[in-house]
Amino acid sequence: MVQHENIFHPMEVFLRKSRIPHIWCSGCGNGIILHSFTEAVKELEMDLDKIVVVSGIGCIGRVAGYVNMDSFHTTHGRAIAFATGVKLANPELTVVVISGDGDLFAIGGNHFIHAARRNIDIKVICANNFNYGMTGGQQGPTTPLEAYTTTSPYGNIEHPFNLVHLAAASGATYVARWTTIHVRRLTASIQKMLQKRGFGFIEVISPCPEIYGRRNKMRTGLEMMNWLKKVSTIKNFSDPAKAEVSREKIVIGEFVDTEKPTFETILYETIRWVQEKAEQGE
Amino acid sequence: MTKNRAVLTGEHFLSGDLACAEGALAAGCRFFAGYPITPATEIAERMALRLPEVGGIYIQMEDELASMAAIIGASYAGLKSMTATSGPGFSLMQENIGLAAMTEAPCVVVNVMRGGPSTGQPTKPGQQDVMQAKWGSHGDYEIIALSPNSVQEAFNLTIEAFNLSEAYRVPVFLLMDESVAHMWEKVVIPRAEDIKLVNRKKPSVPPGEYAPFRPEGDDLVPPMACFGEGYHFHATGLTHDELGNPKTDSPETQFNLVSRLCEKIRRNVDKITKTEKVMLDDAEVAVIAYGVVSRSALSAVKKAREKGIKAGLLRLITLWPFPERHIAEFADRAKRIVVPELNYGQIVREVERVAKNASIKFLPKLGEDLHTPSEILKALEEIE
Amino acid sequence: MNEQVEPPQSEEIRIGVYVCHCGLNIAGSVDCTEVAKFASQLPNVVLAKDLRYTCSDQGQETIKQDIKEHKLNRVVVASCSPRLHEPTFRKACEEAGLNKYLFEMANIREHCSWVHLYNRREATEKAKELVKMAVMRVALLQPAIENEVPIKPEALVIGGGVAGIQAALDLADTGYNVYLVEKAPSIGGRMAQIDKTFPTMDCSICILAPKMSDVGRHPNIKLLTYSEILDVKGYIGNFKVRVLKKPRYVTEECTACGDCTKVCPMIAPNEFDAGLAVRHAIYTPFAQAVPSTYVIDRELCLNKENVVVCDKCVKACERQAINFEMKPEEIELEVGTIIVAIGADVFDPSTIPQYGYGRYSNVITSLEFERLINAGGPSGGKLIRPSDMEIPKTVAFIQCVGSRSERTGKPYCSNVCCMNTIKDALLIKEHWPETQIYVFYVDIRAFGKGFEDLYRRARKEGIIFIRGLPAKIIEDKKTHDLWLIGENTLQKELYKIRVELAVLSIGLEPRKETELIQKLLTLSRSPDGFFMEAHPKLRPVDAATGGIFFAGCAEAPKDIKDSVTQASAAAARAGILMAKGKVTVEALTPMWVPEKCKVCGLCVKVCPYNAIKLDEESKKIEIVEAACAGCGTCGAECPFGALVMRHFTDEQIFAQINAATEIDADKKIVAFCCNWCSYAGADFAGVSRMQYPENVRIIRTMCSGRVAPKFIERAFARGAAAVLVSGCHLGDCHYINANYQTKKRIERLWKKMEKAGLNKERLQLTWISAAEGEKFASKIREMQAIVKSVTPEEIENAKKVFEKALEP
Amino acid sequence: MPVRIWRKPLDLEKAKPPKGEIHIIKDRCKGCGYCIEYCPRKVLEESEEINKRGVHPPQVADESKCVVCSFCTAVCPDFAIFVTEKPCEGGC
Repeated sequence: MVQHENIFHPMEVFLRKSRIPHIWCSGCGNGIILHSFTEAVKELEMDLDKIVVVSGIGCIGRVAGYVNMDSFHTTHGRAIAFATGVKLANPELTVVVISGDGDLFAIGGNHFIHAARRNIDIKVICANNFNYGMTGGQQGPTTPLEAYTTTSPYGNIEHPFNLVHLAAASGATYVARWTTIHVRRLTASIQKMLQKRGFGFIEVISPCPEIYGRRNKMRTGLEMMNWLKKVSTIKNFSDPAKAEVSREKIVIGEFVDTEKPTFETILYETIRWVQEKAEQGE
Repeated sequence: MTKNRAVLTGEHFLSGDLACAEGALAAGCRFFAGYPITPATEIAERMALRLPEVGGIYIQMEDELASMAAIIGASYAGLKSMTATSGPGFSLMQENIGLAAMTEAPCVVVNVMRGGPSTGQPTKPGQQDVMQAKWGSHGDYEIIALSPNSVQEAFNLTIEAFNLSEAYRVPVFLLMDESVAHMWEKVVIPRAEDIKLVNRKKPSVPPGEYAPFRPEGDDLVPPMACFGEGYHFHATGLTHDELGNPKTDSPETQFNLVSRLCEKIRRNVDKITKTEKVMLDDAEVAVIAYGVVSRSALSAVKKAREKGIKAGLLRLITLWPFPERHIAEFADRAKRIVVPELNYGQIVREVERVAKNASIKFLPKLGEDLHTPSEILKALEEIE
Repeated sequence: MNEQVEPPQSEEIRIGVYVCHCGLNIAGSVDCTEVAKFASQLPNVVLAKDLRYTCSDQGQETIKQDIKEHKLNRVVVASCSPRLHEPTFRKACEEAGLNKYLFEMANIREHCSWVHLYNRREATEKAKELVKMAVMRVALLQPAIENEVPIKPEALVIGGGVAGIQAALDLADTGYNVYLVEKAPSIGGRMAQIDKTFPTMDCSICILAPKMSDVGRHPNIKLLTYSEILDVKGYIGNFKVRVLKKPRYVTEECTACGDCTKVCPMIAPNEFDAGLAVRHAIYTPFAQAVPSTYVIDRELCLNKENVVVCDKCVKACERQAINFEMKPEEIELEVGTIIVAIGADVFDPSTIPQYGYGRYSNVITSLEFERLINAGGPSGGKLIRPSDMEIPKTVAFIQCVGSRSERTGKPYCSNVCCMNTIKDALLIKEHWPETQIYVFYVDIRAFGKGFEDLYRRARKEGIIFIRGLPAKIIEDKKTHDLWLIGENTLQKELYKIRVELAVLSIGLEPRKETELIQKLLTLSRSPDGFFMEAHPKLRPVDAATGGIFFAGCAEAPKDIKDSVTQASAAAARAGILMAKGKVTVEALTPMWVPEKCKVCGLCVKVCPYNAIKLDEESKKIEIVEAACAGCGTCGAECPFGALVMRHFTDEQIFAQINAATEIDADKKIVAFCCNWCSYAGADFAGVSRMQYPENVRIIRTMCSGRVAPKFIERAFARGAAAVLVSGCHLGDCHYINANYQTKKRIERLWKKMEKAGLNKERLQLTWISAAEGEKFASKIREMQAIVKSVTPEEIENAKKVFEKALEP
Repeated sequence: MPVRIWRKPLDLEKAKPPKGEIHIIKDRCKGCGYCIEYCPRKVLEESEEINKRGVHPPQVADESKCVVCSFCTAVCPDFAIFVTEKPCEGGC
């Protein structure tokens, strides 16, 4: 066990060194998601100048500030709309939105379903920790029924979203769900999404021991991670509508992997066509 | 050399909306994100038709606030970008306008004002969003707002708006009355080379040393790197230091940032603000007006002169920052100022603030009913 | 329901009896002419003869002519065991136009002459009574048409060694679909591990690999490696087999390039190399493996449950062939025939402390030797001493380690070790000529073609053969050399020889899975634990159970040549069934008598094959002919006689009991033996000439489950001294679990006898398998004490208690 | 009994599975315990020492067992641990 000063953590090349260590709680899954994302970028040997990470508001929102790439931390829920502007303005960029379940599917839900519908070439990674962590643990669009949060003190009475079903139904061409304990598969899945053209969505169920776990009988990160390990079953390309997420069972895996012309491809195709016609017209 | 389809040099007969769109194209705008809303829809339609011809991007987003977010994204990706809306959309955009101000993203927002509040009178003119333009989003920040009173000016001021937004890295609003937007007039589009365009300052230092929010020179405006240029910079709506990293626990960082965001406009008021002075030098009574109302005011002042009343007109072209000096110059002399507005008292409050010892007569009009020259003339006559 | 051929009621019963001399086998201790003369007086007997060889062609001709001339409609042959020649004589009757179910045999050889060699008079009396039992039964036999069962033209081969491979190839080449199920990740079995083969010194894998790839590519062979048999249901021609296909976690995309195994961090001893070399968690057992797809050993791999911890192989695999989500699959196969070729395990010599295997590093087994001498093995073909990796100058081979020895519980000869040692010795001489080689043997068994001159060549090369296995091996701690101390029994002198390497020529033993396969296919095992063939000489590759055949070491230790020969034989035998496409099944299924049936469902409960469907509303029973195996358990269970067991009706068995207990029943033992195990056990006692008292009369039923309590009660009612009921061992029953019913019924009868004050010992229940001749003989001897101790009152008492059983 | 494997394979040295050297940036650790729990070879254990954050960072219990699968690095939320492969002694 050695503490060399000059040996750097392999991922530090991809991080904004000055900002590490990050602000997330002990055991929070966001760090694992960030590591998995940077690992995927490393494996693909991507050009760091051509990646833009956009994040919304919430714990995971801070992730944009931790990557050594062009990044933007938008207002709550607007990451995907902002990313749309970036991607269309410069389609050469790989635009990755990393945000939370509340940001993407509560306030930002409208932008998510439309971006998926348009199949614009944006990659979305959702850190789903079942609640609004940053603001102290309120119920969110994915909070399981009967779960306790600060704004559902008597147990959550709302039926949560099935995110992969929502993404698939909206038209995303790559949809997958993993958990932070299946980090190797998550990295492989992110790699696959990054290499694929079109709207990609990966839901990562991640532990939030300090805020969510504390109120739902899983006080430590280990308890949550072991729970994830116990209840997850992999059913690749099964019906996303039946991809259950409950206390007893979480269905993970890749659900959609299809090809569909992307929004910006058709747009730039049209522009080229319009300009050609205009030139002939002269 | 293929024809520069962005600048349709020559005379045209256009509406305010269309002229605005052509102005944007001429100014180098290559990204428009919008959402249909009367009376601004025609701008979007024109952009949808014309942008592809110049290799630009038109996208109709799912709502106005998405459009606002998108144009900030496009701006940070290196394109001059614009959106156009009306009252209700403008309200929706306020949070992201704040984000644009905070992250100093150059962009242009056209607000074709209609009767308000709420759904109000979608097809009727109104000047009721003027204060919202200045104070709409939360927190202290400064913006620039221009007000055209003719179709030709709609074209010119849109170009001016882009230049100002690039120069000062700030959202610039074009507050156009519905009447101007929907009236058709002759528009002369000059040759491309005659149009002065301003582009954002680019960083002069290599990526290692670049601080995205450190101003360069005395205009307090930081040079702007864009995504994909290898600067690996971070920008955030959180209070941030010059490096762009979040710094929400330091009063000093907050003060420096917010004060700079405001000072970079306040310090350059004279360079930014524009008005049109008509017979003001010897005027003993004046009219201060903007937008479509200034056209009635002009004829009223002429009639007054015919009647021997020394009347003058100050037409505000720049609403924000408020051209105080232009008023102060004649306010002591003129002492009597008539302020006709299509609202229930907004710019008149600024005039009262500036021309303290002048007696100010406010002429409100709401809903279709524009001020007639005779009404303004009567006010000029009766005012003591 | 197959139709019942009804004989004209008024037809007069005309029985012909033939008493066979069988050379001197019967005539030696039974007066056949006297028995024939006695038979001629029996009811309905119109003709009785004694012939020297009834089973010979002219013997059968005599029977056929008599049937025609004397219009015989029943035939009894008193000769050997029906298990041997019943099919022969039945065919003869059929050729003479007589329905083959109107024929009965009296076993006066294995059950009489051979076991009572020295008292001719009692043997002759017993022979007469056995003939009378047969005659009384034959009179009541009814003709029957055998049911035909379709044979599915698909075969299952269990075990992918050289035998399995050969059988599969032969069947596939004949045109049948073959499923080859192999437990290991690759086929090849034991032969793939061997370096050279004897006597031809071919390179083993070189001659095996082409066959292996043929199997891999054959359109008719579906290869199921890394798979196990879960369950087998059904019967000849219609086996339903459930196979568990364990996940390889590598898909067919794999091109066996080996990139993955290079990066895999986990290592373990490679079973294929007998642990002498290492393999990784993702591996292929050997280079020529078929299928070549790699396999992941999830026990060793870091990735447990469904969490992928280490994905080095996934990243290294360019064809993305690794998939940790593969799940075990259960496959349902429907096949007509099964060939069991599961091979054999090698004996583990560490149970012989004197040889120090497991403690002395330079004591190796012949299998380890094969891997060391193999060019593809861990030492690249160099025979090295494990202690210092040097090539030994003196080598000793020790024969019969775990063979031909009572102490290790392996009394049989493993057939291959002698020749294997001679081959290995020659191999050493070939590479390192000056090596001094000793072979310690008991008897060199070089019996095969070309074996003797290999042996002579070995002696010519100067290999010293010493007759007398070392009693003890002592290791010299420093040099790790070995002292072998023993007695040269030919020269009657002790030896103490120092060698640098000792090779234990280990024997072969039944696979540990033999137990499971035996239960699944209801097979039986010979005393040495290997599978028991239907008949050692006449049906060497058939199993007693129809449609199942053996090949290779599963049936007994043998070399490659014999295994391949047996494999082709088994394939041919299976081919016969599948070519015919149908097989006639003995007409032993029950006939339902609606009037007597109370629809109580007792029969449904006991049927091992749930071949009886009970329909509540319509109050009807339906017997699924195809599924019924004819064990008779239902017939015995039905208290109302609503199920008549064809060819083993109650009346027929009563007739035999009556005949057996007519004269001095109070000295007699009436024995009910099941056809597959105990009757065969009694035959085995006869074949082995085991002598036992002659006061036992054996009545054959298909299964001990057929023995209804009323038969036993009838025997006691008739004054029998004692009754013996014997079946297959529990769990080995040919009809799955029918013998459990026997146990229940006998226990109930014991309680009844105790309550009635009878001596419970007079009714004996025992389990005797086909190989336990000795157990049968000693049981009869042991029961003499009971027969002697029975007093006349006890006989009368039992008669009174069970007299109700006398009514028809 | 079938073949019982008891001997040390002859080519064990040649196989040379990778050996890992574990680097722990103690002050970044927030004590979540993931690396200790999920290391498939149980190489890490909780140390007695307290770091700047008042938690027990991991320490190496038995470095010889590490085969550089690097799952500790993958599952550490705080970039506080990573593994480098030790050059094999005596050349590979």
